[in-house]
Amino acid sequence: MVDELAFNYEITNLMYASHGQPITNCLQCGTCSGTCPAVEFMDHTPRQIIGMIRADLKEEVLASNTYWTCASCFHCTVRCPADIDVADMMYALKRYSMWKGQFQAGLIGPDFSEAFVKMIVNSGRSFEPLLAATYLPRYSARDIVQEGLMATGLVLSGKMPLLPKKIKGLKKFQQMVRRIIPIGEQS
Amino acid sequence: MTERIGVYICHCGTNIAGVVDVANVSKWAGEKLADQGVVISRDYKFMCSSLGQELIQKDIKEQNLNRVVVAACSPHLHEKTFRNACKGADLNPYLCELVSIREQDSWVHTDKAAATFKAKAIVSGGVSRVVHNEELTPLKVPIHPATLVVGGGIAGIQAALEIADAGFHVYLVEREPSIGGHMAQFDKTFPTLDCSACILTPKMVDVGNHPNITLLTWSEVQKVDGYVGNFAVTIKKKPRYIKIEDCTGCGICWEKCPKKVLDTVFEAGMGNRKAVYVPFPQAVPKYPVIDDVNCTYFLKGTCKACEKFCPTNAIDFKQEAEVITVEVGNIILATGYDLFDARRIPQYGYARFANVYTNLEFERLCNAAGPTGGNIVLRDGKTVPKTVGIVHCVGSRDKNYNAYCSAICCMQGLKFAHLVHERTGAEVYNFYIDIRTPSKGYEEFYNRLLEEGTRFVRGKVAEVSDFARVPEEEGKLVIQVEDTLIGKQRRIPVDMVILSSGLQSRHDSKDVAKLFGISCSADNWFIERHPKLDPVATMTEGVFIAGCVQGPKDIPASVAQGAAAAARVLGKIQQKEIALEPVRATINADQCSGCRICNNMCPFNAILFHENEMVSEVNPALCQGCGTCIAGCPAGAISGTGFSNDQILSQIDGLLLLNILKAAVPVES
Amino acid sequence: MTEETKPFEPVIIGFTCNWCSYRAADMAGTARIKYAPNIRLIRLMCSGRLDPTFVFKAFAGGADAVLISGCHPGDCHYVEQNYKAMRRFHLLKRVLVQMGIEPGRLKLLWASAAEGAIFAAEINKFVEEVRALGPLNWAKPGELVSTPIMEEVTA
Amino acid sequence: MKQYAYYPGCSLESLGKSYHLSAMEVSKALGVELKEIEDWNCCGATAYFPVDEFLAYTLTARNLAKAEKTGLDFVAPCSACYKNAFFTNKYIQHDADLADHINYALEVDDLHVSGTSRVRHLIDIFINDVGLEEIKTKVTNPLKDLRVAPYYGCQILRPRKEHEDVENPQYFENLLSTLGAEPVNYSSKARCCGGSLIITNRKAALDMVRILLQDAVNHDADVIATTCPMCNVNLEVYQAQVNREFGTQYAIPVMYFTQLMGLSFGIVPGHLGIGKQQVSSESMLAIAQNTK
Repeated sequence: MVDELAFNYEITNLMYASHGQPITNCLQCGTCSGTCPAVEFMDHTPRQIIGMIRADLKEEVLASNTYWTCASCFHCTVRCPADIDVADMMYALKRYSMWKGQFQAGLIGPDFSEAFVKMIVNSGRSFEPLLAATYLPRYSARDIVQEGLMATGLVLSGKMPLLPKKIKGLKKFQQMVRRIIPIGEQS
Repeated sequence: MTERIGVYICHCGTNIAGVVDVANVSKWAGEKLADQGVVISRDYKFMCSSLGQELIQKDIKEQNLNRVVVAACSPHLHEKTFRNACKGADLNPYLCELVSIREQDSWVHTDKAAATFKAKAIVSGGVSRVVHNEELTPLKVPIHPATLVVGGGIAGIQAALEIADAGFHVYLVEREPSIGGHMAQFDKTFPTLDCSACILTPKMVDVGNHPNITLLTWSEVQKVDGYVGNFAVTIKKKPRYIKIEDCTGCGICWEKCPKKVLDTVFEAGMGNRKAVYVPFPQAVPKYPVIDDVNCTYFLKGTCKACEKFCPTNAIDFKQEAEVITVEVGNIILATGYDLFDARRIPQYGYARFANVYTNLEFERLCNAAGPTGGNIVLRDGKTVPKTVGIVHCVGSRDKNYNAYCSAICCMQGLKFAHLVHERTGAEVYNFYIDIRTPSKGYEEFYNRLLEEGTRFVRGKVAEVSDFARVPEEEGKLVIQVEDTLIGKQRRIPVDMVILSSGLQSRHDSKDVAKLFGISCSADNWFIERHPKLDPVATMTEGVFIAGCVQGPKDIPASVAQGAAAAARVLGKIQQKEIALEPVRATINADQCSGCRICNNMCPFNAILFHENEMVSEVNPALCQGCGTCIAGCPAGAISGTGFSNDQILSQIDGLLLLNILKAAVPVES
Repeated sequence: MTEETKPFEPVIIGFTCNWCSYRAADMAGTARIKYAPNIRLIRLMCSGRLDPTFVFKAFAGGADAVLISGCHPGDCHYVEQNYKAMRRFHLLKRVLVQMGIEPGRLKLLWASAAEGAIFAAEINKFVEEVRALGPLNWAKPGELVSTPIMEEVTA
Repeated sequence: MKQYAYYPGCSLESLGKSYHLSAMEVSKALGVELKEIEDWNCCGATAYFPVDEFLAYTLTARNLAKAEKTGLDFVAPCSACYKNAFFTNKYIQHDADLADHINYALEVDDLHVSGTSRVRHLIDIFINDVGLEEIKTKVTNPLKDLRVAPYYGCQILRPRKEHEDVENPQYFENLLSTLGAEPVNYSSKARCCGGSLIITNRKAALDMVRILLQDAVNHDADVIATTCPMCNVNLEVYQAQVNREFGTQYAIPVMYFTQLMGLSFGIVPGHLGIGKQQVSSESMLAIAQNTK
């Protein structure tokens, strides 16, 4: 029997509801990477990541930006000839890396997700302007200016309200969330 | 007489002994089943070996056994072996029972104690059952020497010629107007590149002229009655609207016919034919067919140009379908394959972009007798491609379509690459997942292609598009793929794309299988009796399969199977008569109430009702032994040899014996 | 370990036809697909041969459950006899309830010769279902009169 | 009057306001009543899954549960919300264990989900429930000569496999033709716009936007039509940045399919939230209203 602790089994387990086939079925054909619209910006192609997982190259995989560069377009998933839910595997890796607090330095993804969830838990709804605050510091001065200009533009055009909405049943909503994950205490 | 039963437990090397404690089982059987008549119980390394069989025969003689139970592999593998062994020792073979402790025990369980426990139950079931086995003698029926071959492709042609040459009659049925099948459409054949027509045509002519072959083209099998040795096959001959006795095949009719029709069958949509036509010049038989769906006369009631010009008045618009019945002893199915429909993968652009071709279209395109006279040009009919991309595994090795490998595409892709290279000097890319060249001379051909400078990109093509992101891509088809050997996504602009569409079972294979009473795999290929040891026989006696109908394969393999099936049939014919399993139902007239419930239960109409005696009776020749009537008879008047109520009921007791013995705990072993 | 702590191991009698389901079992074997050892198979020529008394006999003899298995509808080697098996299955379920046997102890499974994996998987599922039901102990007649769910598994 | 349990989603309250406005206008015109699910919460878009899968499913399940109470089909105008709802619903149906976990959490909100409601996208109910014939009767101002690039995007199509052709769907084109417009046949119609990366990987996202704009412009599209606020914002609001990044001059308007429907129904652009875009819609309007 295979060692349960093997990295690829950890990942497979993390793909809870992915009703696709396990990545052990991958035939390394490259359909996912040939399809991927964001592949140029990835350290390794999705196919290589699967290969690396199967080779238990845990550190290398976690250090790669590939899974945080996945745009969740699911094109790989629908095309995979081995019926592997590749996009869902990328989510699994994101969860794993956040759980282990181990990911490439300078990535915005992890903080963004964290912040996003915090916001939802605090208000029940998401709200673009607030989000901006959490990631702007990561940007170059130029970006910030642009972002600022755009934001004002949006506000003036009435596309963006100035204040976030909160849902009414927030209390119960938060209790509900606490039944699933510890995070999200009132802040 | 008192039962004297011998029990034999096979180790099958470690296949069984590795999991089941065989010694323990045989010891247990010898002691605990003695009261049921077990006088001797042994275990042996390989019961099926000659030594193992002699062991049984020796015991039968010395211990004068009158029943034998062998616990080994599946009865489907060795039942005959052990029954013959008993026969050799003058014990009626049907007094021997083979129970499976391999396929159904040692191979599927890991817990040794539990497996051993189960083995005991299975043996005990066999013992209780064998007690009620009766002496039986197989029914002998004569074998009709004629054979039906369905499908006039290379596999069917080969089979038909082998049998006919051996001096026996063959009915060769083909759905299309001519025999030849897919092979007739090809230009060259890999790996030797000899011309397909050159090697096929002579065989087709032989079939056409052979005194022992009745060629029934433009015909389809409608009904199959009877059983091995005595099939009655109903065949529908579709109307040709040609009096073949008068037709000389001169060709004036199709010259004069004013109606052009797109030929989607033989020319794969690449060319036209007339409404009256022969699919290709070397067609066998030479007689044309009038396609009544497109013929102007059948549509509008006027024209008859062919009739006017026919020098022998061979045209007959009144001709009607003819239904004939032939008697045959054996059947060979060689109905071939369909091509995977590339439209199902829109991202490959077939039928969206003009210059995306299927492999069959390309075969016609580069065929000297094809629509372009063998010139490899784009759809515009003149431009010679400068770069060509060949996409492997289209619809194959893909769980979204067909999970299996189509076996021929790699070599076909290499062949195409060579032809394109040779005739146009174009740059050729092969996009593959794995290159599979597992036959004689194939790897050498691959090497040759590598030397010729064909480019190979390892990666399954993601998509083909006409979207030019950079100037070099303008006006080209862009193949987007990961070059997995360098781990980069590449966009390769080409002028022509050839899709190696996979092979799949005929669209109507399920119906055909049902018609001939055989079974299909999950992918609807016909299932052979044994994947390795009996590849051309089926589970149905007297029905054989050859060529792609059994699974994707290339020409050499199809020919081999055609010949193999023929050899099997000739073997049967030589036996002159065949022994049928005596598993049959019989009605006890005294008990029969004449309620006739069983009569319409029988799918083979084997049960007839005697009006005056008011009782039903089973015709043993027609009865197939399914036993439904036995289970259905309210009076319990019907009994079935080989599977009698006594046998089954006591087998149930036997299987449960251990529990009754309150030995639900795996016996200490 | 002692009787009490040991998990209940049901005994299941399975009837298969000679052409599809028995070969599915063979296929599971040749493919070395593992499944629970609780089932013991009896080969019939056709599922249509299944006489309801076989099922009663099995229960009376101490079986905790019975599996009836044949070719897929439309694939019967004897044309259509498996449909008769299906009708008998549905009737049997009703009768069993009257006799105080949970209908869940009788299962109908279609399996083609190619479906060894599914055959094995279905057996495992069935064993767990029966394990959950516990050993067969005949309820007093009328104790279970709820009409059974007429489910039939297609492998 | 057809009724639906309407789930606007967060974006339609802020960046996607014009989608909301036009959707309401068009629904009114077509006799479709979108009853907003009371006190709905964010579906989590793509940002939950990296944190916790259960949370993601449960948050969507809360909205589904509220919809189930009404017994109406669950309708989302945003493809991301639609995809989350569709699959959460599907998994709840097929995975009893997951359903139990979720319902345990929903308990505290006195809710229960069983996956009984049908999850639909807004465009789906217009095309399949109302029907193209019916829509045609409402067209008073055919969008003659307006070359529209229908942009499906990702999540309205994928990862559904059983769905009608996910690689080359046609229903959007058919809708546009019904409005009198000329659908543009371009290969990127289902290619990802990078919406979920615009914040986390700006460089990648902008490049993906550029490719889409290029393909649409290469095919002389006058406007890109979208079915999702994420795609819309990405293609529209970030065009300026794309131009800055790549030195391009794209200025192609991006409209929601509902806005185009509205125009063809002769509804005044203002009511459809047209005119507030970052990219001027003058040119497009000129053709659409045949004032050119």
